[in-house]
Amino acid sequence: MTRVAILRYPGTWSERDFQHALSLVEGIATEIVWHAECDLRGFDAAIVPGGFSYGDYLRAGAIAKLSPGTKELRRFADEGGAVLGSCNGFQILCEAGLLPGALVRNASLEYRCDWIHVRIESDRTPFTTGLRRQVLRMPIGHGEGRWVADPDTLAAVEAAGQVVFRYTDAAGAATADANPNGALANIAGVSNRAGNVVGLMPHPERCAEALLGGTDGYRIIANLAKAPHGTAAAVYR
Amino acid sequence: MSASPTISGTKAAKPNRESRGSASADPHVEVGLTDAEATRVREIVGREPNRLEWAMFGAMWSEHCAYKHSRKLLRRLPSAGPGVAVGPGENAGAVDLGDGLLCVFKVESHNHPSAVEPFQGAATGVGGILRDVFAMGARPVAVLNALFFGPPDDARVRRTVSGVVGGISVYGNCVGIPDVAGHVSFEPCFAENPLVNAMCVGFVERERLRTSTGAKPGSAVYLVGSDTGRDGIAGASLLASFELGAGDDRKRPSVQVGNPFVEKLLLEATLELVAVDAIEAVQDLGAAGLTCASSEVAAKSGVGMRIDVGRVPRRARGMTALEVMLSESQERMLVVAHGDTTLALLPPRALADDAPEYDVTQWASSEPATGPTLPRIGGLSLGGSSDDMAQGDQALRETARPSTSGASPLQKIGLELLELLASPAVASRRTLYRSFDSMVGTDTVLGPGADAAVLRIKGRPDGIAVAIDAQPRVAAIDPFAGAALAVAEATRNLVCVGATPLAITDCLNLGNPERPRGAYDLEQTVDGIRAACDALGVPVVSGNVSLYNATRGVDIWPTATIGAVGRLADVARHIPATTGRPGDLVLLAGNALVSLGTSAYGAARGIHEGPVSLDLAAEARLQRFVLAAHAAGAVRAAHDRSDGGLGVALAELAIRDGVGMKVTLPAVRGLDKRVTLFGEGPSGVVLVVDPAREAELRALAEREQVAVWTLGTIGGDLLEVAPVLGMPVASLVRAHGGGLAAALGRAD
Amino acid sequence: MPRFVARVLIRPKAEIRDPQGEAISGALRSLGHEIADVRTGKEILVSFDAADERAARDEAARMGDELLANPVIESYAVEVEAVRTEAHA
Amino acid sequence: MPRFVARVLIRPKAEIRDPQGEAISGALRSLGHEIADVRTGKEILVSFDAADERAARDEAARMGDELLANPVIESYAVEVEAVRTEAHA
Ligand SMILES: Nc1ncnc2c1ncn2[C@@H]1O[C@H](COP(=O)(O)OP(=O)(O)O)[C@@H](O)[C@H]1O
Ligand SMILES: [Mg+2]
Repeated sequence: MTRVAILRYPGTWSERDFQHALSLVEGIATEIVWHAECDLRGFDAAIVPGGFSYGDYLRAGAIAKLSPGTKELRRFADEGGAVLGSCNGFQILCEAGLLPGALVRNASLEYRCDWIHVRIESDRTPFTTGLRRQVLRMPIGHGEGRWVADPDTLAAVEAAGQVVFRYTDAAGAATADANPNGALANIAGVSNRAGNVVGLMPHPERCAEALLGGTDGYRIIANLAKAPHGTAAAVYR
Repeated sequence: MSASPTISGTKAAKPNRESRGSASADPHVEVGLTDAEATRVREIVGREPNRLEWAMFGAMWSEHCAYKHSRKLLRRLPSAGPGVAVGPGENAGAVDLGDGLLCVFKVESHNHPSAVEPFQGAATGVGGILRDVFAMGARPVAVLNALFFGPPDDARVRRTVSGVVGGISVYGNCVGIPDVAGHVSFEPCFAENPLVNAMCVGFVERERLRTSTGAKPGSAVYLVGSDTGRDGIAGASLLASFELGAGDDRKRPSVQVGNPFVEKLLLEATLELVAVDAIEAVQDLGAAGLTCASSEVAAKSGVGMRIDVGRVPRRARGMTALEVMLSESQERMLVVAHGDTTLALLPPRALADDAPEYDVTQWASSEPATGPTLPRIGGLSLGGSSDDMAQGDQALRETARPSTSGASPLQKIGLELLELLASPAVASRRTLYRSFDSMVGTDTVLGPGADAAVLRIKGRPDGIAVAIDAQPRVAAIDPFAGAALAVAEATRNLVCVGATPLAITDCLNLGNPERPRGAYDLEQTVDGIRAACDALGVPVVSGNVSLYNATRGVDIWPTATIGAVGRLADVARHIPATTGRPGDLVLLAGNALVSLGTSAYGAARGIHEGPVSLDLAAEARLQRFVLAAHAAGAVRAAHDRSDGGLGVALAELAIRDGVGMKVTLPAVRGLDKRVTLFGEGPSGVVLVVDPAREAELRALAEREQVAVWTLGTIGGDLLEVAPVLGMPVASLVRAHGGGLAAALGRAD
Repeated sequence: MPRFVARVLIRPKAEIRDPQGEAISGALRSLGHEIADVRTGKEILVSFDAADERAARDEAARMGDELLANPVIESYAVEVEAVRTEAHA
Repeated sequence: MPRFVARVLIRPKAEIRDPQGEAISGALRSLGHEIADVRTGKEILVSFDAADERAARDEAARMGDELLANPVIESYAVEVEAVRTEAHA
């Protein structure tokens, strides 16, 4: 059994969605963990789901980075635990400095809920094993999903292979039209240098069943069942 | 609020509206009560009430809270049925889905606040309807909205549209409830008086259902959620009880600002309180704030309640008791907990320790009412007076509004179709709804864009379908037919995804009921809903009335917004929102007798006239037939014929998958081809079916006495409608997809 | 004409609730800052040419009225500063 | 201790695109204002007690570093003003 913790901040709203999606994967046991009493020891992976952690006032994820849960997450990540942040989770991981760059207001200045495509650029993460070069169709739902960074950071992130997901069209071309929020270089998700911490704006938990219109998200979360227990560090560092 | 406007009641005691705002020494006039009402208040209290008491009665007996003009009429609506678990009168109604699960839902208006401040008005409208549902112990699973604006070429209207859409988006997305379906009208009568109606649907296990009844003597009363501030003192109760007029700005209460994050905390806290079985009674704070919530809980539970106003946590300094009792600060809930419930039992995680700003506070305890010092203020149940105030039954016979029929020069029909597809009445609403999260919760099987939204219920095979509709263009000509057709369309939309209609909720948006025309519209609207409910076998379980929607003395078109909920025994077997497969047959079922009188095509050419046809028995047969055809497994796709008529219905079907079809217009005696193509009328559904099953379907149709025309087959990349048009589907997609953004001047 | 930068500060009116300010208050307190109150607003910096400071101020106030502030819930204040214009394109 | 109001002005770094500023530019131009450029930022007004202006400024800067600005995308400036404190509870 892979033990997966799903972090819940006060305004998180995807925790039960993730729990349900992960329940479809054989070999995964999940637990929703309240951020203030967060102890990730004994877990193999942690998910930071979507939502509006503290109403997303000031900046999405800004207040959440002060939570004890985020501190524990940092410790867990430092020890090599696999961490996936989706949507607000990605925003929190960036605010907390666990991932490079920042997520700012969509270029459209509006929230966008839609189906989009991403191409998987790296399989050096516990979540994308075996998926490199695949184009996946997934939902997004965010108002602050435009990934930005200064030119040096962008260059470094690209060079180190930390770009994990890129917005593309259905054929896998990273065009401006395929970019739903104006993200730099069509970046939809990145990892830390070690590869054990991954953030993405799309919602894999929303496309884990055919009934909901797609199963590409399942391919990402199903990878967790194969994640090496407690030893992600050794593999991905 | 010193010089509050007055409300007129019975004819006999009607104060002169012109005296509105004039300084008056009479305390009851200041709070909007008539002389007759004041006498009644004195009788109830047994002495001369004090200022606070007058203010509380004034708020409770305002049009908004007391339903003076509509209460008697609303009793005409059928509210009983085998599946009804909770009927009208509670925070929301509920139907039984079987195996112990109830579906709770209600629609509500936030028209006047949205006219004053579109963003905050719409946002707090969503907040209010969510609270109505979780006050029942139910977890909200979907929001729907029905919006009515002026023509989109007006800059002010565009600002209103983006404010309203932004407010719904920000609030609903932050709380995390998917917005799955809606309705948008653009008509001149809404230019200065937009309508914002929001509906919420939730689920609750029967034993967790909570209501505002059940408070027991000795139990503690809690106010949970936000602090109380000066915002919106008596705002909803007053604002919604009069026409918006020029020069009243000074009297407007300050705008209420919503905080969806606190709503999310309040939602989780309330549900956790329900889960630990701590709640005896619960009531959200809406119009007239604490006054209304406390008196409703007290009245419905049959107990008194002693409130220490001094213990209410406040946001502003120096607030008076009157301000505290009438504040309409958002995101608050009144909870009566068991006598032995202590604060420690309240879920700390949802509110207290995370957000010290938002404390759970015990501030009073309820006791049996004793002595004359504590007036019992019963919400809707008080006093028996408002019944008598319903306006008289003016026997007005309606004539069609003047119309200017002068058809524009003939154009190629194909171009007319493109124009119609791109027009505000018909074009895709995607540019608006894509800023609403429609997928959070991972239950949305069909979201916005389909005839109805479909939601699964995790852990169960069944699911629900929801739709919301209105027919203001028809109601402008004939309010009875407009209301009835809204019920017909909402339920037909459910049927088009394969769901059996269970019940509806209604929001009556009307003009000034003090004018004969308004009173007539109100009564006709209620009767129209009743007739359709009777014919279609759906009860009304909840609803809302919004009156005084008028601009400079001109009423809006009577607008009954109908939210409908249906059930699918097997949610995986819904009718998908596809075009169908090449080779499939395209049929038209139901009524082919359409006209341009209330059509979108006609409206664009200055035609707006009666008569309106209406055959509710035929509608019921059509709905039964479509459900039977689907049960037989023969339906590949279905689409309701609504705005834009058959031509648009066929085009929208093709647009779904970008696949064309080759069809022939049905020959309808006496109808011109343009009328057949663009005319509108109730009770028509386009079905796409397996060709092998045609005979079987026709037999089913015959049994239900439903007419069926075989129009043609799916395939190719053209929409060919012989003998009038042939258009590439790609151009239909562009017109329909981009039309509204273009009309609104939005980037797309 | 010289170039000016108008700084238009838009704030919710005093009696209007400011949920963002409330959230920031809470967060600052949790960091140990003993603060009394937080209010938030928007700053809009508009660069344009005008005859003189007075004209610039008038122009900025017109922008505030016509577009930048929502008079129902917000008030605004304008500050104007001349900028050196070696290279304004 | 005297009461201060710190005005923390938070602006996106120059190299970060400011779509809101662009949208406002467009709208102002369509209203006939001939403007060169618009940038948007946030204003956060924090009231608190401090020993003196210097202490107040330091405290406000700590708030800026710890929470109010994200250095990846924003810079901030602090202005501090003493307020008369007849009645701060
Ligand atoms: N304001 C809105 N919010 C969300 N969805 C909407 C809104 N307005 C319309 N829709 C969706 O767009 C589709 C078309 O709407 P409409 O033309 O009113 O449908 P119908 O003709 O069946 O009444 C429906 O799926 C509807 O739910
Ligand atoms: Mg409709």
